[in-house]
Amino acid sequence: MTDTLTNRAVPDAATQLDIYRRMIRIERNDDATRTQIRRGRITAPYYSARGQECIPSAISVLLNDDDKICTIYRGIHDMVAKDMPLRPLWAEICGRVDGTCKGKGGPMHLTHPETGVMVTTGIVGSSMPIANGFAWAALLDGTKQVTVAYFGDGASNIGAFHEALNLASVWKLPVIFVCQNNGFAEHTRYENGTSVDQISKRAIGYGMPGYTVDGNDPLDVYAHAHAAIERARSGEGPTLLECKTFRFMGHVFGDADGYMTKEEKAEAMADDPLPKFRQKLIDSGVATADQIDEMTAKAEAEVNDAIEFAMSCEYPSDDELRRDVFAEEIPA
Amino acid sequence: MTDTLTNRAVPDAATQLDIYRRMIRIERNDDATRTQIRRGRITAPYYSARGQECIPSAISVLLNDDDKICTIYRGIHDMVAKDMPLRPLWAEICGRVDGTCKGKGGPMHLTHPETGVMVTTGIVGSSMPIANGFAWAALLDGTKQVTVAYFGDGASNIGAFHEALNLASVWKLPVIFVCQNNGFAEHTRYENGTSVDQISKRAIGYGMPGYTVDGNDPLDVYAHAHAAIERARSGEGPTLLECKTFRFMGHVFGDADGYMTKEEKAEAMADDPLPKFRQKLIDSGVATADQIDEMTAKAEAEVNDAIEFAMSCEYPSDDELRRDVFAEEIPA
Amino acid sequence: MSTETVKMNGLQAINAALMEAMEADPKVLVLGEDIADREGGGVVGVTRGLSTKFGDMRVRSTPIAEQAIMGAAIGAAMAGYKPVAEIMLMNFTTVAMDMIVNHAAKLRFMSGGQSQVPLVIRTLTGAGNQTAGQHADFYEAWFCHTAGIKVVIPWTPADFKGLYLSAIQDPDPVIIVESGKTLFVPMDTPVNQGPIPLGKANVVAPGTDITILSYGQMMFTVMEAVGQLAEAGISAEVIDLRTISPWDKETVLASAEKTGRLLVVHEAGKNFGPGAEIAATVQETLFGKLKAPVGRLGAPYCSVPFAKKLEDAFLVQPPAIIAEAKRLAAMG
Amino acid sequence: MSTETVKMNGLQAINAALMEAMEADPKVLVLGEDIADREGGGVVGVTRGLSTKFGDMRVRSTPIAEQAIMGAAIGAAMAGYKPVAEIMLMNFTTVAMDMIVNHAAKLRFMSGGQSQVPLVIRTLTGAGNQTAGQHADFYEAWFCHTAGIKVVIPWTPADFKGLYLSAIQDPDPVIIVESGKTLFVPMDTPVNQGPIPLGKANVVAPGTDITILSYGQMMFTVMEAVGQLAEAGISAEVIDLRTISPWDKETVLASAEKTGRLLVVHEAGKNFGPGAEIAATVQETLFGKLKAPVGRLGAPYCSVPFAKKLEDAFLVQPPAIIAEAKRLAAMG
Ligand SMILES: Cc1ncc(C[n+]2csc(CCOP(=O)(O)OP(=O)(O)O)c2C)c(N)n1
Ligand SMILES: Cc1ncc(C[n+]2csc(CCOP(=O)(O)OP(=O)(O)O)c2C)c(N)n1
Ligand SMILES: [Mg+2]
Ligand SMILES: [Mg+2]
Repeated sequence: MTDTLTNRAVPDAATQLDIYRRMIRIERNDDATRTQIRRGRITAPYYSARGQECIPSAISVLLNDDDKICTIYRGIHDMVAKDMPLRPLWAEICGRVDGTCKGKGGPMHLTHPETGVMVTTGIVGSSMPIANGFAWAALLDGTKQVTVAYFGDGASNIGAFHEALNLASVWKLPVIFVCQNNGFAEHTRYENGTSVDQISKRAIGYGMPGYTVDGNDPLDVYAHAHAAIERARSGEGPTLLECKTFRFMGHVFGDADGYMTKEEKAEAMADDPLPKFRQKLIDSGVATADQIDEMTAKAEAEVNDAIEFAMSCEYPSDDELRRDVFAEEIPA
Repeated sequence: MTDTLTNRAVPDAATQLDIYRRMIRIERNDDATRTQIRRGRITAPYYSARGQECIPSAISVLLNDDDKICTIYRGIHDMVAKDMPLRPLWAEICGRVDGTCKGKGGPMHLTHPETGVMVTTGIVGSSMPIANGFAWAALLDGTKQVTVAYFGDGASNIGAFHEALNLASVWKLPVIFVCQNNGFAEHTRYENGTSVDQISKRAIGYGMPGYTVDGNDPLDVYAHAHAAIERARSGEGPTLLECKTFRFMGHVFGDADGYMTKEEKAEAMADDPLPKFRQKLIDSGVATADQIDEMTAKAEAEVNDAIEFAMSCEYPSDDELRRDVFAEEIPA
Repeated sequence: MSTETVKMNGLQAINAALMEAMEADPKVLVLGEDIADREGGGVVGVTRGLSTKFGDMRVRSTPIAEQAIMGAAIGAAMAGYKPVAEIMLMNFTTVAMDMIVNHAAKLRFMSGGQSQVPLVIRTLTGAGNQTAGQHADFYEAWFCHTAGIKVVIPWTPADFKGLYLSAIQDPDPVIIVESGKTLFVPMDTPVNQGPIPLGKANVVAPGTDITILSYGQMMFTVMEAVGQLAEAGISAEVIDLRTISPWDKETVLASAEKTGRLLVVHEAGKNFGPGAEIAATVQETLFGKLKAPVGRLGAPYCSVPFAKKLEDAFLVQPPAIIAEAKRLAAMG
Repeated sequence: MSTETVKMNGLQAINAALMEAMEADPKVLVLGEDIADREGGGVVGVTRGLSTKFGDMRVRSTPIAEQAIMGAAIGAAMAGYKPVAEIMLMNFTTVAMDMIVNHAAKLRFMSGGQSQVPLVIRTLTGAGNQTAGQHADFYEAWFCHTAGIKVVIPWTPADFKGLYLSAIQDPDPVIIVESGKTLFVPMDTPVNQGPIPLGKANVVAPGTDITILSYGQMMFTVMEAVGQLAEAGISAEVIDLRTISPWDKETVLASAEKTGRLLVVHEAGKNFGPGAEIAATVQETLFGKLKAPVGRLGAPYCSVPFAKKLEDAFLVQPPAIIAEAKRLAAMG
């Protein structure tokens, strides 16, 4: 009942490598974040997307800097895939004034307009209605820009999802609604919160195409994202992509995982998109193991540089509480 | 793509007559309301349901007094179909202390628990989430009670619709979601606000049956309502019924109707469910014209009695502002 | 600029402001339910003519979906547009509070100044038309308490024109409340009314014995009371606050210090209402300098009732103002 | 009743209250996201053990759908149950405001007393954990301003137990705010703690020079400050308000009259915050009897910032309380 793609775009070798580059950059960044938290150098709540790297990576190779994303608390992978620079990202999650949000937003609320990271929301479902506004603006501007709204499977049960998809369809907005279905909403299993077996079927209710995609397979995500982005750029309107995946680190860093079985988790982790895609790239001759290791080392170096940078930055001054409330500073 | 009913229940002669009785009671009551407003004897905004009589009538013959309805500002037909007594109804819309809500609610917010009229809301979409609560209570009580949530086509685009239908399906609640699709939301044409050609298709996204029904055909409404109510009573969960109809009097009494063509309106009014069903009852020998006229006269007499009663009632005392805020009266 | 005036009402003044703003600045957009001419130019006609003149892309009717409306406005604002979004009635802001409070008001701050959200929310409210408990509330106190959004409640058509022109060009979100009567009562209005700065109160009548502060449609009631107070020999200085947040402390404090007495009157509930902030600030700043405590009049602690008689008792009426002003004037 | 005490924290106290209430009254229900044991008994474990003991029908985890949660609670309450609905964090009340404000708080009044809505909303909030702008707000002022709902913000575990027991049996809607630290700090608590009436403040320390009023986790800060004030020779009478609406005017006025000075401290924003109502009432009732104006301390006019340093500056800290108390104590 969900739609099936007939014309599947295939990424060329360079693009495949670029997808992997983004994936490993996300993975290295995530790993480092967890390490820094464990060491007590970062004190904020952290929602790891380990396991979901493939989704925004295979999408972002199809996006330009001026294409926009609206994402959620579990969204740093989406930003890194969009090639947001890591120094301001790290300075932000360390609460420093050189952070992209001057330390006011933190890891749940990063913004970086230069790379199209427009909104990161902590409210389930709220990325979608706002994404529509950017898409409306693109139509008014007469550009071919698209906006990607990322959200989780649990978010597909909240009112904002419904209102946003309906409006986007009626207005034929260039938006791609990307549901990263990791099977859980906090501790709630998919089927205990969601009344339909595939979220993509909800697209029927909005007269838009809906696809269920293997979110751990870069080629599958790429093919469907390609179709959705083409559709959006050509003025035909929105698409709903449901990308099935898993979060390896539970809901929030430190989470007990008691709400799933060991077997279930082990099985999901066996489908880790990173080693799988690495092997595929090597097997298909797209890259050698050395090339990939080099890529990995480069990502790691970039992350380490960003951490060093962040830790050397100043904390924001208390005056910041009076700035950015309005354009005009609030008098002391 | 929307569901098709295989096993169609057919109302017997007495039930058909009972449907008509409810329809004519609604129609006479609506006509009288508009007359009283025109004469300046009622001063409130009034949302006539003239043209939509068939829907709640064919449903209500299947309901017991302890089955519940949650309805909306355009909902007096739903109450009258549920056999709410007219005296407290009229006293309420006239703002008198003998009104069912002591004159505090008015025509948009009638409540009459004895006949199952539980909530009448002025907020688009809000009948649905609350209906779920009554249905949950019925499951806890172990009764076979069902709850009907009435709402409009425009309301199917708001978040509350989505959240309520999803929850009802996950919890397998005995609710029937009845969309009275009259083709307009205030001045907005169906297709300018709604992204799918049939609202019933949205049921797919909630894993529940969805039917599009001729809302002006009592037998069609009855058959589908019968299936939905059976399903609910037997613990299988909710159903979405989309009943297509038309509102003859515009959005609110006095409305200019400039947003539709004369032809369109004339065509819709030619499908008036009342004379059509009347003729059918006579043609099929269920009733004679005389019997029906008598029924009509009886309805009219009941309405007139209620008006007389209401006009003779007292206005509420100002102390009422301190009562019913909490169970305990607010001190003066 | 000419000082020529014409009689116009608030509705016409807002329409003129929107026309001028859209004409002068192609970035100005208008959206909301039924606001385009295809739908009659708004339920009371405030936006009439705009879509015909500026096209369907800049003036867009929406589905009934306030989260989607506000989301689209926020995204478009962040992309460089200046949307004027209608939430038909103030009670319906309750379904869009997340978008307004967690997003529109906060994104500038949370992004460290990277995001700008220059939007205007238009909304209508006010008791007096027997629309009962869900269509007439004043909730400005909620928005005044929310950092990052300005709150404007004009009284005269000239103020509507001038404050709208400023609000639309303001770099931050502004909510403007249109209160019932203020849309329909014609007053002399400068033909070339230009922008009026936000945050400035208007001393509409000088006086010596007491300062009476109000705003919106309650100003009509206050003016009536003030006339009668004058006859009773009490000279009231009348302040129309116009912008409720950030409010004009300077003007209010100067006047209260001068007269030695202050009475705040609003239609919103008295308990935890906007008047509490004004009273709390004034008692602190002018401690020991006032001849009487700061008086407050507002709605009683209950929902807006339906029956005309109760609605009249619910609203602050001239006799209550007169009595309270006399009581305060007799002190000190 | 035994006066034996044990050390427990707020979390344990609430859990005990829910256990007792569910045990004693089969009408008590619990619902919310992740609240059943299958999902770990709530994200911080407040509801742990309830579903195992009372079954999945009385203790129901929900989809992420706060309108649906509140709707189900309202309907069940009207049908005779006593639901305790969790809105995980106070910022998420923004997506359920229609249900809370237009329905839960108003239906008794609007129905002329026919509808009873005896529900409890549990919600958590508070700065201090670097959760930034969308997870830590105190919006109790909104609910205090809304007629028909009671607002409770306990500090001690004993009060949590006692106030929960009362709130659950209260015939009207009550929102109880659990503020971060109050859940986790163990305190001596009577083993048999019974119900504590709503609407009564607690004078936790007698004093002579100034009254300091607060509630929730801010009480920890106040107690710290009061200790230091004592050392500086200033004797503060400390009031834990506990119920913010309706608040205990009698106790507060008596204390303020006795000490001649009042300082209100809360974590909510100062502007248009709950303290404004208290200050406005006290200045009026005790006009001429106070030695100093009523002082208020609350959050500055901005969103909750992420960086620890800014969060510390955002929160009212002991030095600010001490300074303000000294300033006021020096007057009169
Ligand atoms: C409106 C709202 N309700 C509840 C929450 C608390 N919450 C944060 S994340 C989350 C689960 C979301 O699950 P899903 O959408 O599947 O995304 P995931 O975390 O799995 O990526 C919940 C319930 C919230 N942030 N916003
Ligand atoms: C949340 C909300 N938004 C807007 C409105 C204003 N409004 C009242 S009725 C209505 C149209 C509803 O259309 P539909 O659901 O089709 O019902 P109908 O009036 O046609 O029976 C609107 C927009 C409202 N009452 N509530
Ligand atoms: Mg998930
Ligand atoms: Mg309709």
